[in-house]
Amino acid sequence: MNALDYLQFVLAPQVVNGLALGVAVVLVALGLTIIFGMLDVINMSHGEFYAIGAYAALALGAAGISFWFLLVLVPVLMVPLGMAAERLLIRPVFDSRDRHVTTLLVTFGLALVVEDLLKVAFGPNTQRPPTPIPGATELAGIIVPNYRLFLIVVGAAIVNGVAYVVYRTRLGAMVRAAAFDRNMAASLGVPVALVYAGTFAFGVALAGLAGVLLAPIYSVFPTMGRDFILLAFTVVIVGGMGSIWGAVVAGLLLTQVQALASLVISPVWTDPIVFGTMVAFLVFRPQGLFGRLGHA
Amino acid sequence: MRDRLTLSMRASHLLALVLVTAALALAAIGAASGDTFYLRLGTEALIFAGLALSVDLLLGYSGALSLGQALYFGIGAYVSALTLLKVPSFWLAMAAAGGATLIASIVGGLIANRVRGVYFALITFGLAQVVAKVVYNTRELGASDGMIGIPVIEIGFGPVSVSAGNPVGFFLVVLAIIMGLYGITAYLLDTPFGRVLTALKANEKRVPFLGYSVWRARMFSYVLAGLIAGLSGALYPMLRGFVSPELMFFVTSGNAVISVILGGVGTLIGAIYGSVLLVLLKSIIGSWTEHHLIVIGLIFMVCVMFLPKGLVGFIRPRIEQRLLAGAQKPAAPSFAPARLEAGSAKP
Amino acid sequence: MKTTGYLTVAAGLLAATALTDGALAQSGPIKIGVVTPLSGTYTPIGQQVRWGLELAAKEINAGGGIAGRQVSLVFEDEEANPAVAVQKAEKLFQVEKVDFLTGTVNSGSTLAVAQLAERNAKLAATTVSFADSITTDKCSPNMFRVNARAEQQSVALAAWLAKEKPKAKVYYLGPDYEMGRSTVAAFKSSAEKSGAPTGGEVFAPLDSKDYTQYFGQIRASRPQVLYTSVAGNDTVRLLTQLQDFGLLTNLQVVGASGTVTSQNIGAIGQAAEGFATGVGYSPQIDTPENKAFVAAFRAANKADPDLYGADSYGLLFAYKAAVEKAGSTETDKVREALRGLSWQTPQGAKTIRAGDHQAMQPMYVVRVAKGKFDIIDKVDADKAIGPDACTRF
Amino acid sequence: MSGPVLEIRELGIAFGGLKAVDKVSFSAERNRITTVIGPNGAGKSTLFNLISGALKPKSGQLLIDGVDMTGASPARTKAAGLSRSFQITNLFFELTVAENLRMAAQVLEPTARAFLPLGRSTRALAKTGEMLERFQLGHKRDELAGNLSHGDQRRLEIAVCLASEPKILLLDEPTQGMSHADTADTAKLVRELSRDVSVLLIEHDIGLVMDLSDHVVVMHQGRKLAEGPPAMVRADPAVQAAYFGHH
Repeated sequence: MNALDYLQFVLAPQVVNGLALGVAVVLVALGLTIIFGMLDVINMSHGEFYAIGAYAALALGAAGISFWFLLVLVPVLMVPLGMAAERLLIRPVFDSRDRHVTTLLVTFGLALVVEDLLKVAFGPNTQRPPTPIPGATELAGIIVPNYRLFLIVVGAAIVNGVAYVVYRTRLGAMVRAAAFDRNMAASLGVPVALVYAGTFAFGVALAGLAGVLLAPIYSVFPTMGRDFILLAFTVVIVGGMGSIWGAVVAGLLLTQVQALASLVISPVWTDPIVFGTMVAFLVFRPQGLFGRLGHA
Repeated sequence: MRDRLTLSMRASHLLALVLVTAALALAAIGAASGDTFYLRLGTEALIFAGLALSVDLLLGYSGALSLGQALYFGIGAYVSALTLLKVPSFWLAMAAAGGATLIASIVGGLIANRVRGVYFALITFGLAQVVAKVVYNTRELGASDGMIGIPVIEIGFGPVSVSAGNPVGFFLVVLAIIMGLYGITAYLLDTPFGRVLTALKANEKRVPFLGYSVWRARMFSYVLAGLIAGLSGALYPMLRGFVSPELMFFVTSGNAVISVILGGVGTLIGAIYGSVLLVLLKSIIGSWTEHHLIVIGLIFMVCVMFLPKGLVGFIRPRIEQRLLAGAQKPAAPSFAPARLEAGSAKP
Repeated sequence: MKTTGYLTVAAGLLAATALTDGALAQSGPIKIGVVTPLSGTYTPIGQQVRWGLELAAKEINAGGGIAGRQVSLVFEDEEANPAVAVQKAEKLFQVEKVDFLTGTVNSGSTLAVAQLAERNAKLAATTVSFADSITTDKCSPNMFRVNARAEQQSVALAAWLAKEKPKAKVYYLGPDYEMGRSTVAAFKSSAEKSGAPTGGEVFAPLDSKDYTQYFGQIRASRPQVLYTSVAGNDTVRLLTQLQDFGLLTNLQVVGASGTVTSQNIGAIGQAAEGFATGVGYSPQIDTPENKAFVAAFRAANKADPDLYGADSYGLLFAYKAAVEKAGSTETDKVREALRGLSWQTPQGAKTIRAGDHQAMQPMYVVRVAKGKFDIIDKVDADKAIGPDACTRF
Repeated sequence: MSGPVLEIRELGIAFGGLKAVDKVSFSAERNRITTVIGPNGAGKSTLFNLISGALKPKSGQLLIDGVDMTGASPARTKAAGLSRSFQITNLFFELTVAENLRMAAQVLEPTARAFLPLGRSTRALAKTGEMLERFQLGHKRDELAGNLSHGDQRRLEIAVCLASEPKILLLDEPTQGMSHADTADTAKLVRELSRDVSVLLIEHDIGLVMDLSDHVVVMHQGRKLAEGPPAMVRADPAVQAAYFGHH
């Protein structure tokens, strides 16, 4: 392959394609990092909430509801689900001595159950909703499907919206206060229990939204929740727990590293590279790129 | 004996005795009826109980949740298989598997013990994932298919020998080994060293100021756990005649964690009961529905939330009370010299 | 307490199995064990296996059974994990006392179960695993394969490709694990023999989310044909992403038989159009036997049979023929009867080669058109089978 | 052996520009009570963390019994003969009183005994009994440390520190949160202790400090403001201004 071909066909598109995949990973990691950073809860069932969102989009889409409406409807439907999960599963063990391990175990159990329930409800076969925006755009010889362009734009909007809510609004300030010191926040009149449930539900809704957005590209099947989970956890750790911008930078960076690595060396080494990055960060910079939200 | 931890350990020993008695009864019934399947299933449950034991040593005593303990189980199994394919010697295979897991767990420990808590869980998870993937892609190790053709060996104990193909004989051998590993672990946990581990779980930050190296204690328990997992894994190819990369996958690690939670974290014997229980649950539920994950997942969640000490944790305090009542009737023997006992009476 | 509970259960079961031993064994129903993935990633395949076998058992029983005995199927979930498969298979052999075993999907399970069958002196067959090793270097006297193996598939496909697009440049994209690599290697050698140059090859990790990072290399090498051996969800992603990027125009995509199947074709949709593969079965086979089979299968399961369903369906008729020929269900006698056995299936006549226990069968090249597998070429059984490489028996 | 049991020379550490401890030097003499005082935020607890190895100093030197221990880990400073308590009670709350003491006393045993049954560690067990008696905790030996009253917990904490037979004992506000009666008891106890162990104390109760200390070090904004016998320090005008002025 000559150098010009390599640049035009391989490297340049890679940057654009990697951006779309990066946005996908960031969308999944966003809810995870919020729940992790603010509630100090390891949600192992995050991938399954993502799957529920995708299946909801599939089922409701098949029932004739437009994709554009689903972008709003599915996250809204996920909120009560997230609230219920927080109330029934997280809150009872929230104050146990080893919160990390206990919540990790409870949500691990939930993941097992949800995965099997999805199979009972929707069957084991892979399904896929139609691409909402078909066609592709060619820019200077680089082909990009229109839906991926849309995904990049919407992804950026979602990240900015979430960051605005968390960092710039009174609501976000209450959440961050509750994350920093629960008792202090309570004494300042923050309804801590509601904030916690709301934050968890918000994270779950974001997972559901990611499911709606990504289903047309990555298809829908019962075990899809496991797909992103290691990568998403890595993004959260590398970016810094609870840091939204950290998740964005880490998500975009890691997917590019992964993609470029698979071009230069054997693709099978991409997993060790991602894992190696996670280990390196845990050992040398445990607070991640941007440090922990509410604690920085 | 009034020391609480020693008392708990004694209660565990009683439960271990019950288990061994039950196992021997099973062996006797099995031998009498010429059964193969249930004895071999029991053998498998015991082998995986070894893995669960190692998870409990980490989680229940030093407070470190390993989500990738199957890594060492798998390394033990593969090394044992490779050895047996060359030389069909039980002792050589066990020694090789022990040596390999010793080295592997030292390396793994150097990486994983740099972090704590949930990060430890994620690192052990990733470590196992990466190694399993490498095995899955290595043609020399049979890649995704694993390796078959591991011979049925004769296990020599001096003048007597037992065939791994003999269901009763091999069941008893495995029972002895796993209970031996349990015994060694239980012994170590009731020594001053073991108490340092308990202290780590209780309040890790205080430990260095008492003059103990936290890193050394964690490292020791990690390597010990790796070794237990590896030696248990080494028995697997002797029973089943093959190894496959699935032995290292998260399913295997996850099952061990489920076993420990069901049986009771930090009870040691609970890991073994939990493993037997899980095998039993799976085979009972599996015969009426293929959706066993729903049932097992629910039971698991209930245990984590409402029975944090598992089934053994539910039973054991009752045994402890009996033991305590029994011990207080005679002239209250205590580990401290009698003179000090008298001196410490209420002023 | 649970220990005693376990004991009671175990003792009860032991007593029960002891009773059924012997006396009833030769007169009651013939039991066939099915160890197949009913949970996990391979569930859809396990479902086809189950449907195919159940239909065959129903028809055989309606026709008077095997040598006058009814057939009963005993299912166990193997979770696509060899360690579970072996445990469940042992249960079927030892406790259920099945006469014959089938159902394993991934080749690791099939190989491990073959060894178990040997050690239990029973017979087993696979209807799904297509790794060449099962009937070549790791062949077992107790294992039979009634489905086409990888080499049969690639020989048929390569022969068609040489006619359809002579000397076309081929690019290879496989899943990065042993099976994926060997499938690509097998087709590559067939294709290169017939003069097709290689444009390049790349192996993507199993369960890859995004294949777009490989598209650049594919475009740059400007191939006319893309061969892939990915399967299941991976195919859905690969083909739909290729379509999204507009790469499917002027590109003939071909692949392994498991790449596009009735399980994932719905999800792939338009992107599957034109995909061609070498396979042992298509519901479009225009014979009365097949039409009857497809109709019955559809009526029973509300779904079309695919190669797994058809191969599993056919297996029971081979077993029936063998048992009736042997006049017994004894392992040695049935093995002898199965060797060289020819029987009719919806796929055409199949013959089990005595030397390696591999079924020979006519191979089809099918191409997806409007969501159906149209047959576009056929290769005779003896042309596709390849040499007998089993040296154990 | 002669010379001070603890000597620090120009010890310093900064957190992001803020010099929490700035070139502090002093010595603690054998079998004496040395007290560090100063207003909140003067750097007293940070100084303790530097001395006990919880923090590594950016500059300066630390000598325990004449041996350089600069930057050593807590386990190593412990081995060198330094024992410390914490401002906020820091015990193994889920373990019994006796077990808390035995854990601390175990360092008296040779390493090999760590792998022998508990009963073989006779010296540690004897020490445990001795501590139970001395601190009047014998009747509570089997209670969980977490179930003790605050006063008992503070006492147990001192007992734990003492069980390893240290050369120097660092006590961080041992009377914090105690009743008057308990405070007086503790003062008496500390005075008794100083017969066989050197004590370095952080204390807020000025009356107690003046009454108890042989030597006082005053810290202010990370620096050492003054040191000397209690009476001399009390009279120092700089100390008056910086410290007593606030009261």
